[in-house]
Amino acid sequence: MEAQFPMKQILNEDGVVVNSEFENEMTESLTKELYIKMLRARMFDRKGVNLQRQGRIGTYVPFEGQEAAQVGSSLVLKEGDWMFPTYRDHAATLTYGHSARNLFLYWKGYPIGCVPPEGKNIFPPAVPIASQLLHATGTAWAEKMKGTDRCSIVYFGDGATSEGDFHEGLNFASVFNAPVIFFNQNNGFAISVPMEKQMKTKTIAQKAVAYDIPGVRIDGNDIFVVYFETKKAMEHARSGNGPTLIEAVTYRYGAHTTADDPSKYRDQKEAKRRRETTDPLLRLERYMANQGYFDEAWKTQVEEEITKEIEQAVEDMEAFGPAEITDMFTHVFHTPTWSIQEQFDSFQSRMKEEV
Amino acid sequence: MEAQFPMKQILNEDGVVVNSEFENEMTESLTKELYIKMLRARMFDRKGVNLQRQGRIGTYVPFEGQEAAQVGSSLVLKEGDWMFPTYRDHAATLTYGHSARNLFLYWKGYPIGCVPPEGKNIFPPAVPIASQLLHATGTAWAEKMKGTDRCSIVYFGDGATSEGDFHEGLNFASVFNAPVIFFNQNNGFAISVPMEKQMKTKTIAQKAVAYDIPGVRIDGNDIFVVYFETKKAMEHARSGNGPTLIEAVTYRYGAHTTADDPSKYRDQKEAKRRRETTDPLLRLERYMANQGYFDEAWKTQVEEEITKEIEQAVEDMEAFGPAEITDMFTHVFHTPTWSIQEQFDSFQSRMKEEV
Amino acid sequence: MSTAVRIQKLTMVQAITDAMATMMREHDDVLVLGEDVGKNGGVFRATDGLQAEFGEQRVIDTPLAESGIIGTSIGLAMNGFRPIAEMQFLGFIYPAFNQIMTHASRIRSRTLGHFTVPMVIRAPFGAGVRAPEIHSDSVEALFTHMPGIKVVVPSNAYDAKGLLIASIEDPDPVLFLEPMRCYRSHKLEVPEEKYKVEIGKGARLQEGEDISLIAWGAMMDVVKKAAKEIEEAEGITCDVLDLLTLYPLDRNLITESVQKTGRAVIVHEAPGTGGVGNDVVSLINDTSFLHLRAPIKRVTGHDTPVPMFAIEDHYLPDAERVKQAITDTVRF
Amino acid sequence: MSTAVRIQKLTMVQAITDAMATMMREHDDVLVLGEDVGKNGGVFRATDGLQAEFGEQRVIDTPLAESGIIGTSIGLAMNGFRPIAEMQFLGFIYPAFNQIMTHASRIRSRTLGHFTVPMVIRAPFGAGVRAPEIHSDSVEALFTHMPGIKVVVPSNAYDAKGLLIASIEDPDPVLFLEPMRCYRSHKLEVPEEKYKVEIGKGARLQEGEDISLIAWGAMMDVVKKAAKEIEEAEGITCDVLDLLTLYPLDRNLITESVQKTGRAVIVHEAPGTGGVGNDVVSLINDTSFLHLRAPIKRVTGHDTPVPMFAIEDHYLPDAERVKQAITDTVRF
Ligand SMILES: Cc1ncc(C[n+]2csc(CCOP(=O)(O)OP(=O)(O)O)c2C)c(N)n1
Ligand SMILES: Cc1ncc(C[n+]2csc(CCOP(=O)(O)OP(=O)(O)O)c2C)c(N)n1
Ligand SMILES: [Mg+2]
Ligand SMILES: [Mg+2]
Repeated sequence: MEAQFPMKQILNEDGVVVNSEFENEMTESLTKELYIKMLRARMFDRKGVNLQRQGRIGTYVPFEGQEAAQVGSSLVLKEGDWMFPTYRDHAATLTYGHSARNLFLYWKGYPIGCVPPEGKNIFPPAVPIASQLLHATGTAWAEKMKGTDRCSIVYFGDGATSEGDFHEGLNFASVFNAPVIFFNQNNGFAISVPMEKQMKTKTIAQKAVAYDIPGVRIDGNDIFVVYFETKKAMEHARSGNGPTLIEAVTYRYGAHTTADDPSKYRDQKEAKRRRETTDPLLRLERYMANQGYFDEAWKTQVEEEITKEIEQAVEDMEAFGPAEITDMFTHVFHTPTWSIQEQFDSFQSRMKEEV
Repeated sequence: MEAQFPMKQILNEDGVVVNSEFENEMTESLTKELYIKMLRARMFDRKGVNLQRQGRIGTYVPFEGQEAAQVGSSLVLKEGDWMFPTYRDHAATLTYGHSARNLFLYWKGYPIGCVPPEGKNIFPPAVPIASQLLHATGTAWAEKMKGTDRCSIVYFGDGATSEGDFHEGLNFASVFNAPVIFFNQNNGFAISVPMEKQMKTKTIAQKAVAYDIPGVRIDGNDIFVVYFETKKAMEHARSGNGPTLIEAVTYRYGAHTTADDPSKYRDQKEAKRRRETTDPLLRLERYMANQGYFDEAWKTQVEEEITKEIEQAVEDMEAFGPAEITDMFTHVFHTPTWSIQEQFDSFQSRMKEEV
Repeated sequence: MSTAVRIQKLTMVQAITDAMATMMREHDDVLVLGEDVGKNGGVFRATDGLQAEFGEQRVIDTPLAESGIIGTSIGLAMNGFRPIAEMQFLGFIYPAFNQIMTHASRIRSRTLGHFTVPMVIRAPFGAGVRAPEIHSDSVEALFTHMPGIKVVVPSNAYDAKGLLIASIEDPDPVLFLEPMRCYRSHKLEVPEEKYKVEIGKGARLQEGEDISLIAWGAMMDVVKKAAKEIEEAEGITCDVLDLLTLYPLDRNLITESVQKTGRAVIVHEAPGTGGVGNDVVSLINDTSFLHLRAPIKRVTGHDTPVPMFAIEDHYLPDAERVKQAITDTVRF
Repeated sequence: MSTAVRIQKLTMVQAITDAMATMMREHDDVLVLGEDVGKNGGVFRATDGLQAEFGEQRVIDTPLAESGIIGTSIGLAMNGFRPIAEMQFLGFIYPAFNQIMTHASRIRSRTLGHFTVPMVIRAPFGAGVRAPEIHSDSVEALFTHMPGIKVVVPSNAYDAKGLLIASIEDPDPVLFLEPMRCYRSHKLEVPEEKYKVEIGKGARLQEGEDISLIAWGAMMDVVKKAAKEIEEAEGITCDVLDLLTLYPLDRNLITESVQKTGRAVIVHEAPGTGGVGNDVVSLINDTSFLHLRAPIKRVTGHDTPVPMFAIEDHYLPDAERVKQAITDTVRF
């Protein structure tokens, strides 16, 4: 089956174009945008890890190494499309317009961290693995019934493919021809469990056969192939042709979360090796250099701007003040039931006493 | 994909051998055994429907039309193998040695109806659809760990393929290389829902691709192809090569259960047509006639023996007396908890008062 | 101003169909989906005729997958629709437990109201109709313990229509439980118009002075029979309450009744341990301790699975057990 | 005859590892399986070292699928093994709900003992460790209401080892809940040998006369703190009970205590509605009505999802709330 689902690439590791299908669209401005968004994501991620180390936020889930997969796929969304991320997909949510402040607040354990900017259909990270695939199918199906050309994109990992909801999500989407992109980031591990223990198949893309929908396997560290293949799948979906399963093969350099120690279950030398070879940013830099428009000064300037933006987000996070405790009570139902109201009241009178 | 998973046949509708792979093994004695077991199953089934009509048992689930699939597949099991049927698989359980009396008692709502004969590893019908696939995987995996060559067979319908447990069952079996046969009876309907609304794929066999295991599509009304393909899959499993998904394409002539009215959702003329063309017993009769050893007198004699056996089972069912009420309390735990014991005691004292 | 209210005599299952049809006529965003709800009209005929009237786009046969039904309904509900998802039996809701527990019931609170899930989950439930195993489970307590979802249980046609309409209009998820034993046991006068029975309000079916009988769903018939017989036999009069909503409980109704009678018997089918009856005991303990003249009695199913149907009658509370509890309590 | 009992000082999570290792050494049929339980030794290190000692055949990393883990464990248990299945967090048990509810807990009774399911499901649970959403759910009541499974919750290392060994030896399924807050909060002396803490028996941690404090798991520290402070401040003495088993409850222990003190406060993290606290209230009502001098108080989590961790401390019962309940009850 590997032969039937070969890993598509546009750029090889050296940043050389090995597939010219989209060469016309690989403009300097698009390339730079992709690069900037990846750099921004990486810098956000490193900041997240740092904030955790400094105790300014709680456990954080890093994604370094997966920037191309997330940025390339989310950049093709249009206004009104629906995004269903996991806990590891801040590069995607950030690129699609989530608030960096709120993302940091999420990892600080603030309820507001789950709230996307007004008008942005970004779901909070689905904590139970694979459960979000069904929501993406449902919202996409709703768009289809409304007659719009909006679609949903849902992110999930290699581990998530083992859950029943993965199967039910793909089956419902295929039966109802829902415009949804099932975007799998196959980073080779579900916490400590390698792909070989998760499934016998060598590819995830081939699972599309079980639903008679297109399955595409791509190099998830090649931002061009991610961008153009996701775009193709979205156009396919928007024109009423239903869902696509995309397997983006990638790797996380770091720990599963800041509470995890990857050296327990894998050789971290591999991460080092990949940073030097298959890294998505490095690869695009090489391509840009080959094209003659990579420029260290430009990069430095971009970095400065991003640094400013992220520092501002951190400042905003910290200026937010204490988390709103009453959020616990006020949004369980549209109108609190008597038992919640009573608990809320007695909470408030305790608070008053404490003052 | 249909082309990649063609429906295998040995006998065509006219009872003519169209595939000679197993011709050597298609002996008269095997043929007659298969025929007798199918006839027995069919007569059992008709008795079940009648008993329900007469109010002597409760709702019954008929399987007429699916005899070849169930008899052919269960006849290849060996002593000690594990069988996980649905509510529709009495032909399989009966063939594998379940007690006809207990099967009738099951539909009479008697707890004893769930109990297989001593030494027979037959699970009671798994009521929640697809949940039994995991048990079959677990028991098979256990056999593998013990180092035996026993395997599990699990029955499920086309509708069952939509449940998450279908997916998890096949994935676990493939990852752990468990000796289990996933025997799907695709009878085209899940109650009223036709296969086209259940899935987009035209075959169920192709879902095996998602687990990198063999998927085989067979004519489920052709007892020879069922028998030999299941046997092959079992030998594959017993020799340590893991699970197989078999899709046996068949049809139920009657209602989903005796409480169902199929004319609500499909044209019953189709059932009539199939009785005359693709019927598993008729087909084997034609083959036997072609071979020169089908004989009405022999059939009558066989029928008489089966009638006797089934009448005996009915008699035994009715001689069983009232269901044992105390079963409700005594087997929840090995040793009843105090709350169950207390409820049991007060039940018993109420019973005494009533006397 | 008043127009004559047109009345029809309906069974409970007909009233449920009628409630859905009423709401679907009024609101394009109301959908029905589940297994066999389309052409077949549901295994109990609860959706009979709906697909013929509203089409395959609005009355949808889904694949056989409960998590899929609830999970996609959540997506539909978040994106402008009001799905009514049918679980063929409450005993088959378990595969959807994760979707209900971690999503349907939490999305509003997780997103501080940014996304909401206005959906109804309908499910036939309860023993006593000679259904096979698992089909007869009575697990309302699993859902009353789940923050973010309401749980309602009508016991007759009138309440069923009004409560289902209120559930569909509710901005939050509602689990609408349908006691199978009540589906066709009585016909009642039901207005053809739209009307609502408020979620969170129980009903006093009968006034009495000596003891409060508290129950819901299929147990109402059992309780009413016991109340009648005990009054005839012993002159004990019962205040009979049909709770109708199990979360949030009608605290005022229960409190007022128990403070009047000083005694209570609670009746439910589910196992006693972990049953909603315990919540009612706690509520009475919290509100009416000094009014109690005897311990509260619970008459419940056993701490056992509902057994095979040949013996299920011995699992279910019956009028005899209820009467015994009443006399024990009154004579305490 | 007596040999000196060797003693080690262990945290609760170490005692849990020790219990599994002890049983795996003694019995070849004991297996450990779950997500990340192998090389990684579990996300809390509860299975640390087990794969190194017992090999990949007995300590098994499974695919990420809870229904799959429980469903295949059922098959293993029916066919000669004693699986210990780990749910990474109790909040992720929901996808396996169907397998537990309709199979693990019912197979013995469905088959009249022909097939049995001697398995243990281990699950870390509870709030207060700054875990992300869903990870902190405290849903013991969903399982105490499920006929056919026992539910146990140790609060310290000694009980953890003994209860886990008893659970593995139990012929029926046991849900073994591990309060995350207790994993490393104390070290206790734990015998190196095999020993059992009997399922169904609670423990009196402290004798007192004025009121019974009833709790389990991570709430024991809260309750003990409240008991100490209230005795110092007001001279009220508390009978402190750690229930240890939530089904079946230790009725004798509770009854004896409440009949002595005449008052009770029950403390748990789960939402009050539907919580196990209500069962305890009912039990006291059933056994000790005439002994009660005040209504029983429950101090519980709110009827809300456990919130994000920045505010979770305001969800959890704390010593202040418990003390308030004690004084309210004593002064009633
Ligand atoms: C239903 C469920 N089970 C277990 C977990 C615990 N858990 C969190 S992340 C994770 C691994 C996920 O792996 P994968 O899907 O490959 O995504 P990745 O973390 O690699 O991005 C697990 C087991 C969970 N969140 N939900
Ligand atoms: C989890 C679950 N959901 C729903 C049902 C109700 N139900 C019983 S049989 C059935 C249809 C099954 O169809 P299929 O798998 O094709 O098997 P068949 O009945 O055709 O043999 C349904 C929906 C059930 N038993 N379990
Ligand atoms: Mg992964
Ligand atoms: Mg079928």
